[in-house]
Amino acid sequence: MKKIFGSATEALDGLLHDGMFIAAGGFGLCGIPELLLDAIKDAGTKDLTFASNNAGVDDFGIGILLQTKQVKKMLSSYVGENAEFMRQYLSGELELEFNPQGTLAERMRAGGAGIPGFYTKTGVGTVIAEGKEVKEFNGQDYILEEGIFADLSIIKAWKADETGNLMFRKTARNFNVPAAKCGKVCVVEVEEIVPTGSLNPDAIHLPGIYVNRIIQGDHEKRIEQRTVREG
Amino acid sequence: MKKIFGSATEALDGLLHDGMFIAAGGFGLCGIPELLLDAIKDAGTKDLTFASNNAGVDDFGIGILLQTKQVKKMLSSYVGENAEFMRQYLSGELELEFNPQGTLAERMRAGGAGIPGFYTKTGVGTVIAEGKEVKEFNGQDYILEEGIFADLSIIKAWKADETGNLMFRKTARNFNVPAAKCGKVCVVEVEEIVPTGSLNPDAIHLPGIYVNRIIQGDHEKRIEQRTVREG
Amino acid sequence: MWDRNQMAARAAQELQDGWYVNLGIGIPTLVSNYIPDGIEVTLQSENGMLGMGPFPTEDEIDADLINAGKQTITELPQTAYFDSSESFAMIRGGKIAMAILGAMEVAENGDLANWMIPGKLVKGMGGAMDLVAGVGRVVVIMDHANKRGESKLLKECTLPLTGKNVVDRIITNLGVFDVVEGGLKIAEMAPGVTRADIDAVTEAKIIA
Amino acid sequence: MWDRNQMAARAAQELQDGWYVNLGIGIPTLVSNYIPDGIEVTLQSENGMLGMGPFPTEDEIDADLINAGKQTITELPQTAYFDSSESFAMIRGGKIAMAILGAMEVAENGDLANWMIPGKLVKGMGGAMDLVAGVGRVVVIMDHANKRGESKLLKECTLPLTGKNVVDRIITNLGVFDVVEGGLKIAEMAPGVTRADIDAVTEAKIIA
Repeated sequence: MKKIFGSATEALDGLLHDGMFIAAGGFGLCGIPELLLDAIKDAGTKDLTFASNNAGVDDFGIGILLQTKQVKKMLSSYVGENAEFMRQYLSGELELEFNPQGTLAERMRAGGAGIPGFYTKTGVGTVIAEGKEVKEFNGQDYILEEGIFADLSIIKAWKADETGNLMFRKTARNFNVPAAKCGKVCVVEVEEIVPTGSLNPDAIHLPGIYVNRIIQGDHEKRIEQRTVREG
Repeated sequence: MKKIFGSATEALDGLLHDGMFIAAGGFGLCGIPELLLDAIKDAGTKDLTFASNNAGVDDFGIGILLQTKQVKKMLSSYVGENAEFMRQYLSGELELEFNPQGTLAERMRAGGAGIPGFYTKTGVGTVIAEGKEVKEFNGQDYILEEGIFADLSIIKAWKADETGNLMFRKTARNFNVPAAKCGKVCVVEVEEIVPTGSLNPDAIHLPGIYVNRIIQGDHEKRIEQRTVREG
Repeated sequence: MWDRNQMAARAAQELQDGWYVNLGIGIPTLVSNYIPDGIEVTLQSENGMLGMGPFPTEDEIDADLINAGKQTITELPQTAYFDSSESFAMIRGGKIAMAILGAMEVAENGDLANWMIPGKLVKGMGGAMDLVAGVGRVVVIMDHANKRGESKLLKECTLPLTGKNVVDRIITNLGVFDVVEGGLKIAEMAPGVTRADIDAVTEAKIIA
Repeated sequence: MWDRNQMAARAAQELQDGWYVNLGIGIPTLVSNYIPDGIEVTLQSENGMLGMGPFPTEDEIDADLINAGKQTITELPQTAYFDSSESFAMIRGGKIAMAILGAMEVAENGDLANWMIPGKLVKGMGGAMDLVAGVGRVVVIMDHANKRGESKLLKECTLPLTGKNVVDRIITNLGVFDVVEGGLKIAEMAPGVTRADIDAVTEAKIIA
């Protein structure tokens, strides 16, 4: 069973359809599946719903799919860096469902773990709780949040072996792990594919069972806020 | 804030009380907190409730606390290797709450993550579902399982740095990670304490935030079923 | 009639290339000896590993490396380790394509009983309830009848259930049976076995 | 009256040895400059790290190493990385001893509003709702009054809430206030500030 594909377009072949639900990894512009997003832009798939913590910036990340109006709805926790997003949202062209960041991460992890619902204190007494079931445990109120089950997961990792075992690097791990778990199919772009057996089996961040297709490519890895101290 | 203690007894000082609820790591005899269990035996703490996948064997693991009748109740998935356990259970001296293994692991993880309840398909239509709330998601029945919140976690790891970042080795990781997360206080025994900065920050299995006290010691690491092939 | 090894070999034909599979204790363990050439299958051990290898040599024995039956085992080049909550997250999340398990009883609606005999020694369900509830496909390997010659394929299970409507296929010493609407459908009969042989030891409704 | 840095320095006095702490964007970030000697505090960045270090030098900049404000940062010897579900599991599980956050409004019952102004640009709550619901103690740093001189310590919040009854202590340019039964209790007044100064710009009920 060969998991390695030659390009992002090949890796997505047969997986895209209009109106689909995609879970994407990344935090801000850090660790985003930039090559796969480009390929989805090229494919022209429409009416997409994305579960992704952020929406990229105008010309990078999910932002490029907003420019082409391929996105119908976003499930995100923070979309502050994207002017086109705001324009489409305020004009009613784009639906937005805010999820607290931890709720979004846990909903993805839950979906991947076969958990259709879980209770959390996050959002109790706020607009997030509106329309959600409230249940008391030990005298405290919790709200029911539902697992996310996506059609497709697209993520970015650092290294993969040929069986899809993945390692991430530093804070680029972020939403890539929970996003990978909640899709029916998971496609991964990595900086390097290494021979099976060369990763330490105690240091795998995401086992290959979660990974269906892999591509290797060059990443821009754009930095959003370049902050430095005096050297 | 010094986390390193000189012995298991010192590390447990002030943490033990009769009737308390302890979550313990390990699977079978693999990766069990053997030194801490010995120290609890020496302390003579009584009426203990343990959440632990197994109950050890008669003279190792939690079994040693069954011999001394320090255990009131077990939450476990499999207790087949322990004759004294069976004797006490069948005579009504010991309470037993069977949890499917994945439910037990997820209940510990949930407790550690502030999740008081989650829905699962495991056990639907079986004795496990008796008395539990059933809820339908997408036309299928799920049962509500509750997070485990223990007074104390006792676990065994391979290496710790001085701030409590932990690494486990091979299948000895098992329940040690979820058990560590669900206790108010977590005490860890390790084979080796290494200087802070010598573990790869991308390869930490359990960050030090979960670890309150650490001891280093010699482990018997008994093997339950020594199976070999011809060399 | 198939013997234990032939049943395991037949079960191995169920495997598909690229699958991640969990094998139960007993006859299911033997399935790993019969994985067809050209098929790559990764075995999960629910105590926290993917890529379970064979038993170790004396030199290779490692107390930190056991399977879900608590036996010493080895790792493979593709092995990955993880904790129990992660292990069951992948089981319960449907990432394991198939579990091959032993059973005491299977009912014609796919109910499975394989963990408890009331009044006898109770050992616990371990990971069996999670597996049958979560994996993509559940295949049972068991003798068609018990030692007293009574059918283990029943109209309804008499023992406490491991899962309701969970079994997809049953491989016995007499043949292969699929759980379908209305009963068990014969997918294959072992060499020398006739429909009459099956009817003679089967309580469950058989559909030809 | 305290300025921004003095407020941050005062907030740093809240820290205790061995604590794991999350600092919000804005003034709270400055708190890390004032951690008292002899106190070891580990900073969490909710995008997936414990042990956040200072900004990098030009040479050290790494696109894979940012904080929750998307700024480039560095790691420390005790750093550990993890994914977002693990990061919020520890936040929501109460493992973070304290969060120090900015705010738009705080009510006398501890309600907090710091994520949204209806009709204005909506950016999202990020991790703020998780933090206030999950961490051991919530300390707010903010100016006592807004630019129009109106109190930000209110009887009831007017903006959409981030959390209900979640704030433990408020540090403003005028002093330190604890959320207690019945209102806000003055724990400390900034140098030169009188009770009358506070009453003049406070809508919330103040208890001496």
